Amino acid sequence: MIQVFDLNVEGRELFSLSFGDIVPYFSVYTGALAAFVIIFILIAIFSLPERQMNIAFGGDAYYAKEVNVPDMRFSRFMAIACGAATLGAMVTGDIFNFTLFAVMVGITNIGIVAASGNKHVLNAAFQYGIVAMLATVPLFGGAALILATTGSLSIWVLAGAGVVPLLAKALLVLGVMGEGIAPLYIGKAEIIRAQGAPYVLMIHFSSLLLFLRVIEIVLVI
Amino acid sequence: MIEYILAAIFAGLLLHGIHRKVIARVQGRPGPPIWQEILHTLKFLAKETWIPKTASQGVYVGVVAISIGLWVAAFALLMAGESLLLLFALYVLHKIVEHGIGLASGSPYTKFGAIRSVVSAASELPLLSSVALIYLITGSLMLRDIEAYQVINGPLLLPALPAAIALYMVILSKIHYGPFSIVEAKELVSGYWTEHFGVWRGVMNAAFGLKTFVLLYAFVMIFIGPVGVPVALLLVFLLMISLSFVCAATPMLAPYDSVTVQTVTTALVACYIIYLGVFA
Amino acid sequence: MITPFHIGLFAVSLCILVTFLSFLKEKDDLHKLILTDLAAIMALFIIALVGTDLAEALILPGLVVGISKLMALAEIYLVKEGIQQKKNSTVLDIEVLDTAPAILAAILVIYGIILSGFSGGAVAGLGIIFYLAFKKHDEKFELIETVSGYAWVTWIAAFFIFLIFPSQWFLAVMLAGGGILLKVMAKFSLIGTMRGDPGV
Amino acid sequence: MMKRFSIQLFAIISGVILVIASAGAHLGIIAPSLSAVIAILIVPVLLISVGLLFAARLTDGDIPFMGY
Repeated sequence: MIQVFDLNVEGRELFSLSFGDIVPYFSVYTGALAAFVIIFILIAIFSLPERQMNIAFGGDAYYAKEVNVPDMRFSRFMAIACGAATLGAMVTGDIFNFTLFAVMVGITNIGIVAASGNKHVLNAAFQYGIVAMLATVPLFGGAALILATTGSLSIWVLAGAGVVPLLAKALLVLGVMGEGIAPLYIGKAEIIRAQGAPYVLMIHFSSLLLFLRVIEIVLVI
Repeated sequence: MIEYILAAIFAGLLLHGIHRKVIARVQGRPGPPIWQEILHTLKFLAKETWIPKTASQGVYVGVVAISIGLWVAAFALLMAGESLLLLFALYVLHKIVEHGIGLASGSPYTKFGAIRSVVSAASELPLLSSVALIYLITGSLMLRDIEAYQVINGPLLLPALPAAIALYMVILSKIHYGPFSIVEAKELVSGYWTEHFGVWRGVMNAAFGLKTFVLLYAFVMIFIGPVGVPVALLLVFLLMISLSFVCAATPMLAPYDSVTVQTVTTALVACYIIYLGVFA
Repeated sequence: MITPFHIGLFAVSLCILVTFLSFLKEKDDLHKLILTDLAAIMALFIIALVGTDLAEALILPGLVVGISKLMALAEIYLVKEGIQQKKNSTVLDIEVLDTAPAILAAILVIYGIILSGFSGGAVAGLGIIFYLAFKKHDEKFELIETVSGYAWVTWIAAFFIFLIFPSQWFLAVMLAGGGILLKVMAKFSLIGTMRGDPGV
Repeated sequence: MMKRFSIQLFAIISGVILVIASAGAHLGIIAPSLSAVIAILIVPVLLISVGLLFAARLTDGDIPFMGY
């Protein structure tokens, strides 16, 4: 039987922990991603938010936006939760758990920007949230198709067997792209008006890392 | 390790200098001396350094450290012949660095640079498609396996030509003064790193030199194969000059044109991959 | 071969198609919000189609994340549209409502504690609903949340005892039973506080 | 308050660690992967502290906060 690390996709095995057929594992690849997530969680915990410079229209005047402390605390909590969810998605060895973590990242992403009272930001967050909600259909659909065709959701078991239908893989990727906010930045850049570098950065960060992990999953299974 | 890293940073900065020189000569200007970027970096290191009061301090400093750590990791990965997928991941994470640097300071210019960096996320997709194509051809993503494959079957450049073109586009989109470098266009002052000065700028200059070297060396490793360090360095040099010619001859594209070109490249390579998967 | 699974999959795909088409048509934000729930339910349908024990276990977490996302979105919608008008709550003002609930609630809660476990929690919770719904008093959400949180922790701790020290199963059963009693009771009693207080 | 002395300390310690790591990897005492990880973590510290040391002549090693 072919194992994950016989596939020459993601480097050596660093660690694996067997819970029945579900095996959370660290390869060089996922280990590096997880370490990076931890660094970013630390930055989100210890970094103060930026104070954005705004230009007053019609003149040369500019001013720094004030940071509202309770809102900042909420954003920080959500950013840390987002980092934790991303870490979970990096570590897990189960496809359904991965989709759950992806949805959790989606929820916390909405939470991060929700603290901002700015109408434009809330509008963007709402539209984004609707897309993220719709993305649960391909995400769970992909996981369910994998379960239905192979009878297993463990990446460890499915690795190298080549039995997962292409449609399920495509649905997984589509779902992750929907959950991650990054593609929507292009249409909804207003979200940058929300307060704070480490927090809004976390949104972008989590969606990129989810994308990186789903590529690994799709190549392995 | 450290001696190789410092040498690579030096080589990368020298390549930047050569890049500027070639562009200038193509455009009929004398141009700066080729060690200009090295001097630049040293000069920035000796400048007064502070943190803007509006900045998010942790991100402002942390992201600079991350940028250098990221490319040191990529360099170590090349030396160890580790997974190409991980190189792709580090390249994608560089987007976080650009975004983070842009958002950290609170300045509107850098913020625009950061948003443009996200808009040009399409520039990562060609690399993904070339990774996929190489996996399809060699059956492994380990750089050492790819090199071993090339020792037996000859350079990958011809069989994987679309992948090579895609990777060339990727490098082109990360090089300074290129047609795709909308993130540091002059209408945004210096783009995302406008507010990083002094030591931060110097360290980032070093990181970006390392980045250029790593990307070019990865290109040689993946598509030409193991040729020994002197020949590889020569090929890196030639590659850099060809990139400089492209940069000198093309205007900077508008953001949406740039994204369109990158997306179309990805789509073409993806079509080629599907063609290979179905007919070969 | 066409199996019932394929028929079901076809039907669900059709529903998903309808859902997504409705998004193309719909312009109103509130309607979109309601339609997202439809989409989330469709995702659960696909899982349910698999029809194994594992699929059944997957539906609950799927439902939880779906609902929490919907709640977050609804909250954003409320803030975004500024729909937070203050309204005075009105409660029926009858003599018997002042005296009866306390007695009924006491009986139900005691009976629930005797029953214990999930059904006991339900019965006791019903008693607290009676009490909260008909007695005028300040809402103590924090208290209910705290109780609920500790109950949950007890429940989880009981499971750890099951896994790590199986010999202490009786203690674990008692902890889990007590925890779930409190948990269900707290959840139920939240219903009793829903009477349109200002801000909702 | 990052004074000149602590920056010097940082620069020297990180430099020594890096040299030891590389030398160890060459002599086969330290695994190359461990050496690489050490390099990834310590090189940023080295470069930033060396840079601040260069600039210390102007600010006496302080990183003041300045702004609007």
